[in-house]
Amino acid sequence: MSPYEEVILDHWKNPRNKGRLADPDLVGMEVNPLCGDAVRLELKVKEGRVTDVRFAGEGCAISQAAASLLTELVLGRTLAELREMKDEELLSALGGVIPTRLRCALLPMQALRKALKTSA
Amino acid sequence: MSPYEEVILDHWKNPRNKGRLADPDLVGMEVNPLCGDAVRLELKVKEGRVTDVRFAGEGCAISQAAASLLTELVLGRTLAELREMKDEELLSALGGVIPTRLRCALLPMQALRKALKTSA
Amino acid sequence: MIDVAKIRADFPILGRLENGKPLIYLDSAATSQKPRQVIEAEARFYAERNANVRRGLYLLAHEATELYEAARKKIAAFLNAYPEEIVFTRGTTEALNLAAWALGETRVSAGDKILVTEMEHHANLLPWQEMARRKNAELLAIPINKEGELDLSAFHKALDRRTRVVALAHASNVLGTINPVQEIAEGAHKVGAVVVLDAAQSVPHMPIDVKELGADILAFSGHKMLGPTGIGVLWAKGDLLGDWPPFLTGGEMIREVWLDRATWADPPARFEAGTPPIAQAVGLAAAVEYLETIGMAAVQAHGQELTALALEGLLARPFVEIYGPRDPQKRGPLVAFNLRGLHPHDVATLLDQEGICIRAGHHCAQPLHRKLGIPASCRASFYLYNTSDEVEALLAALGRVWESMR
Amino acid sequence: MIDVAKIRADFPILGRLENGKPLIYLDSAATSQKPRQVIEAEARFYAERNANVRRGLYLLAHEATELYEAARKKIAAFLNAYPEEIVFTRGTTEALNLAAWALGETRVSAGDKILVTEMEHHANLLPWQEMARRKNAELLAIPINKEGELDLSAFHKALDRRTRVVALAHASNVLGTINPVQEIAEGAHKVGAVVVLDAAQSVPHMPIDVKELGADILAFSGHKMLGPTGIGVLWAKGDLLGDWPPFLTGGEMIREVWLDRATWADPPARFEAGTPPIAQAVGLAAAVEYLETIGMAAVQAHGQELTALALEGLLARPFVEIYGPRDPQKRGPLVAFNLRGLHPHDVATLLDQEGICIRAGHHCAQPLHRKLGIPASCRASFYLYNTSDEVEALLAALGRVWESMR
Ligand SMILES: Cc1ncc(COP(=O)(O)O)c(C=O)c1O
Ligand SMILES: Cc1ncc(COP(=O)(O)O)c(C=O)c1O
Repeated sequence: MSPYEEVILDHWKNPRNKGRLADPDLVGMEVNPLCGDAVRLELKVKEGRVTDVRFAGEGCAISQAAASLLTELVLGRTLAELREMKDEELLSALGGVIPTRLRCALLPMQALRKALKTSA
Repeated sequence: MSPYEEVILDHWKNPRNKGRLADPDLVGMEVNPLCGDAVRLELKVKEGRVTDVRFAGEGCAISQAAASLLTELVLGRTLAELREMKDEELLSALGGVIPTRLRCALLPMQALRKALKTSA
Repeated sequence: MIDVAKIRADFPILGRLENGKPLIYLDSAATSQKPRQVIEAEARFYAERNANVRRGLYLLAHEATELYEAARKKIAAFLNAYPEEIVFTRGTTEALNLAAWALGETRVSAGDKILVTEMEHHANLLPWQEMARRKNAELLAIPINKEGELDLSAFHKALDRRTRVVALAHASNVLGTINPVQEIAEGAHKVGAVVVLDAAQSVPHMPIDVKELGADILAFSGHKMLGPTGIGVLWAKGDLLGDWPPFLTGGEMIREVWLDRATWADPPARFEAGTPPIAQAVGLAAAVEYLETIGMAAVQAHGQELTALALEGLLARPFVEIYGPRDPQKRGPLVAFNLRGLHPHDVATLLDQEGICIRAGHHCAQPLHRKLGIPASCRASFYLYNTSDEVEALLAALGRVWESMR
Repeated sequence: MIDVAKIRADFPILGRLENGKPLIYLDSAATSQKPRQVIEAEARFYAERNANVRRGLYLLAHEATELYEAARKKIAAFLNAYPEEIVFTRGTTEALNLAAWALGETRVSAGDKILVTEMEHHANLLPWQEMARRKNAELLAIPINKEGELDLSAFHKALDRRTRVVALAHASNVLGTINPVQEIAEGAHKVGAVVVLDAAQSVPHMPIDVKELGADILAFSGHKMLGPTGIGVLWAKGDLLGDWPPFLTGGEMIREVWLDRATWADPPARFEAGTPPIAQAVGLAAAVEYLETIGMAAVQAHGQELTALALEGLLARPFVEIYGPRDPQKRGPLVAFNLRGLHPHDVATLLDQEGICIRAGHHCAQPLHRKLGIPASCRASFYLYNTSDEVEALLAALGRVWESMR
C-alpha cells in the first residue's frame, strides 16, 4: 500500500549522517510552520568542497528521509555544484514524491540553500 | 402602463390637507432612511376625536398620495379607532400597492402611529 | 435512525474516486460536503433570481431580497432565535473577530479579564488576544484535565467581577469535548460576564436552542454544515447588537452619511456592510432545510454511533493513542489520535492511498497540541453521509499503515 | 465588436420574464448577472473537488488548494500583478476596510491628511472617516466641478507633505466619471502618499494593468464582474502588504501561536483568516476567464457604445436631467438621471412594469447627491449582455412614464 519507496523507509529508519558537527562551516535551518517539521543541515567545507555533513531534525518520514538522503548527495561536492543543484535531483533520488508531500520532501533543500547563503 | 391607480395619481397631483396646523395636538414624523422619503402628520383632537389634520412631506408619488389619502381616512375618527386601524385599510383605499413599494405606502401609517404614541 | 444510503445519493462528490479507490471522506470537521439540494439552490438563485439586495425597487431585486431575508428567518428558526439577532458573516472566524472587537469597544476596560480555554481553535483565541492587548485587559486560559475536559473548578476560581467575557468552544475541534455551556453561562452571568460560544463544531451536529443554551453570542460557519463556503453566522441575544458600533463600514449599514460623519442603521444591517454573500445565504438556507428534514437529533445520534465505533476500535489497538473523552456521549463526531512513533502526515498520506481522507496537523489549535505534548495529530471526523463500513475501513487501514511503517 | 446574441445565450436569467415582459436588466453596476460557465464552475467545485484548502494532505484537499491558488494566479495575471499581491476578501467593502485600517496602523499619525473625493461610494468614504477619527487625522474631500469631474487644481492644492493617503473611485458609480489615476498618482507619490483605488466600477468594464495604472492599492468585487457574490479582491503593490499587521485573526494566517501571543504568516495568507470563500474564488476565476475570452477592450467598447446611445437619447429629451460628463469616452457604462418633477422610485416602478430594471436611490453616495442638490436619482447601467435595443426600449419607456405621470 505504500507510496513510500524503499529508499524513503530505509533512510527514515536508518538515517545517515544524523547528528551534529563539532565545528561546522555552514549551517542552514528550515521549519515548515504549517506542520512543525524541522531540518538543520551542517556542512564542513575544505577548499570549496563538502568534506563532512550532518543533519538534525524532526518530522514526518518524508522530510527526515529526504534530509538523510541529501547528506549523501552533498558529500564530496563543491559549493558551486551545490548552488546549481536542482530539486529534481533529490526528488528522483527519493524515487519520486507525491504532490501532496512535495513540501515535506523539499524542506532539506531549503535548509541547504540557507546554509549556502551563509557562505560568501 | 401604470401600476398607479387613479386614486394614487389623483392624490399625488392634488394632495388633500397638505400643510401645517397652527396648534396641533398630536404630531408624528417618519423618514425612510433608504430613500429619504419623509412624512409628517399633524392632528387636532377634540374629545378623543380627530377634528383637523394636515400632512407635510416629500418623496415619491406613492408615499405622498398615501399620506394625503390617510388624512381623509383619519378625519372624524376617534383615537381609539385609529389605534386599531390596520395597514390593509390604507392599502385597499389606495387600490392596492405592489410589493416592491409597500414600504413607501406605509410610511404615513408609521407617522400616524408615532403621533398616536404622543397621546396618553 | 437515518437512511445513510439515501443521503449519500444526494452528495455527488461521494461518487468520486480518491487515488483510484472509492472516496472515504472523514474530514467534515474541516469542511463538509454539499448535497445537490444546496448546490442547486445556489445555481438556481443565479439563474433565476440574481440581483443585489435591499436596494432595488424592481421585482427581481425584491425577490432576491426576500430570499436573502427568508434565509435569515430560516436560520433564526433553526436556532430558536429572532431574525434581528442574526448577522451574516464570511464564517466563524469573521463572526468571532466582530464579536471580540465590539465587546472590546463596549464592555472591556484596562484591567478587565477575558477567559478562554486551552482547547480553543485559533479563531477563538487570537481575536481575544488582540482585543485584550488593545484594551490592556488580561487574557486567561482555563486549563483542561487529563480526560480533555474543562477544569471547571479552575473556571469558577478564575471567574470574578473583573471578568467581562467568557469565550469558549461549544465542541472542541480536536478533543471532541462538548463543554457544559449552561453551567459556565450561569457562573459567567452571575458576575456580569458575556458568554461567547464558538459553535463551529456544534451547530452542524446537534440540536441547538439558543433560548436554552445560555450563551449570549454564537458563531458558526455554513461550510461545515452542508452549506456553501463564504458564509457564516453571528447570533447575539436580544438587543446586545444594538449597543455595538459597526465593525466594517460602507454601503447598506448606514442611516445618513455626510462627508465627515455618518449614522448607523439598526442591527442586523449595521453589521453587514456592502454586498453580502447573497447566493451563499440562499445556499445555507437550503442546507438548514436539508438538515431539518433529516432531523438534528437523528444527525447527532448517527454521529455518536460512528464515534463510538471509532473510539472502540482505536482503543483496542495498542499502537494508537487517542485524545479527549472516552465517552462518545461527551463528544462531537470526531476523534483525534496518533500512531505511536509515526508522524500524522505519514499516516494521512498512507490512508489517502486507500482513498481515506483524514486530517493531520495541529488543526489550528497549537496551544492545545503543546499542552498535549505532541506536535500534531490525526483527526477523523464524521457526518450524516458516513457509514460504519467507512469507520471499519479506517480502522483496518490503520493496522496496515502501522505494519507498513514498522 | 462582440457577439451579444451569443453572449446572452450564456446567461440563463436573461430568459426570465419581469412582470410578464422579457427582462431588460440595466442594473449591472449594482450586481452583474452570471453566465452558466461561472454557475457551473462553482457547482462543479462542490460536486467534484470540495475540501478545505491549505490544510489537508490528501489528494482531494490538494486539488482544492490548487484550484484556489490557481484562481489567485488567474486574477493576478488579469491585472498584470503578482499572485502574492492578491488578497481575497468578501468584496470591495471589506477590501477597503482592510486597507484603511492597515494604512492607519502603519502610515498615519495625528495631524496627517487623508484625501477622498465628493463622488465616493460610502464604501470608500466611511472606512476613511473611521480611520481618520481613530488616528486624529484630517479627512478632506476633493470637490467635483459642474461636469461631474474632479477639480484637479483643488486636488493639487490640497496635496501636501502631511498627505498620507489619497483614496478615490476609479470610476464613479453615479456620475460614471473615470478619474485620471495617473496624474493623481504622480502627484500623490511626489509627497509620499499612497493611492487607493476603489475599482469596483472599473475592473469589470475596462482593461486594467496595475503596472501602468499608478495606484498602490486596488479593491473590487467579484459579483459586479460576472462572478459569485461573497468574494472580492484587494491588490496591493509589491511588498506593501508585508508591512501590514493582520486585520482579522484566526486560523491559516499564523506562523506560531501560544496562549498569550502569536506570530503571523506572510502575505497574502496573513490577510485571509479562517476558511476563505473557496468555491467563490473558483467561480471568480471562471468569470475572469469568460471576460478574457471576450476581451476587455471589446467589453469596454461595447459599454461605451451603449452609453453613448443612452446619453444621446436622454439629452434629446427635455424632461430629463442627467448627471456626470456628457462625453461617453470619459465614463464607465452607466448613466444617472432624473425626470423633472418625478421621484426616481416612481420612475423605477413604472419602468419595471415594462420589464426594465434600473436602480433608483442614492446609490450609496449620499454626499454626492447632496452636492448635486437631489435626494436621489435613477441609474441605468450596462454590461456585455445588454443590447442597443434594450437602450432604445428604456428611452421609449421613459417617454411613456413621463406622459403617464403628467
Ligand atoms: C464604486 C463602488 N465602490 C464600492 C462598492 C461596494 O462594493 P461591494 O458592495 O461589493 O462591497 C460599489 C458597489 O456597490 C461601488 O459601486
Ligand atoms: C472550533 C472551530 N472554530 C472556528 C473554526 C473556524 O471556522 P472558519 O474557518 O469557517 O471561519 C473552526 C473550523 O476550522 C473550528 O473547528
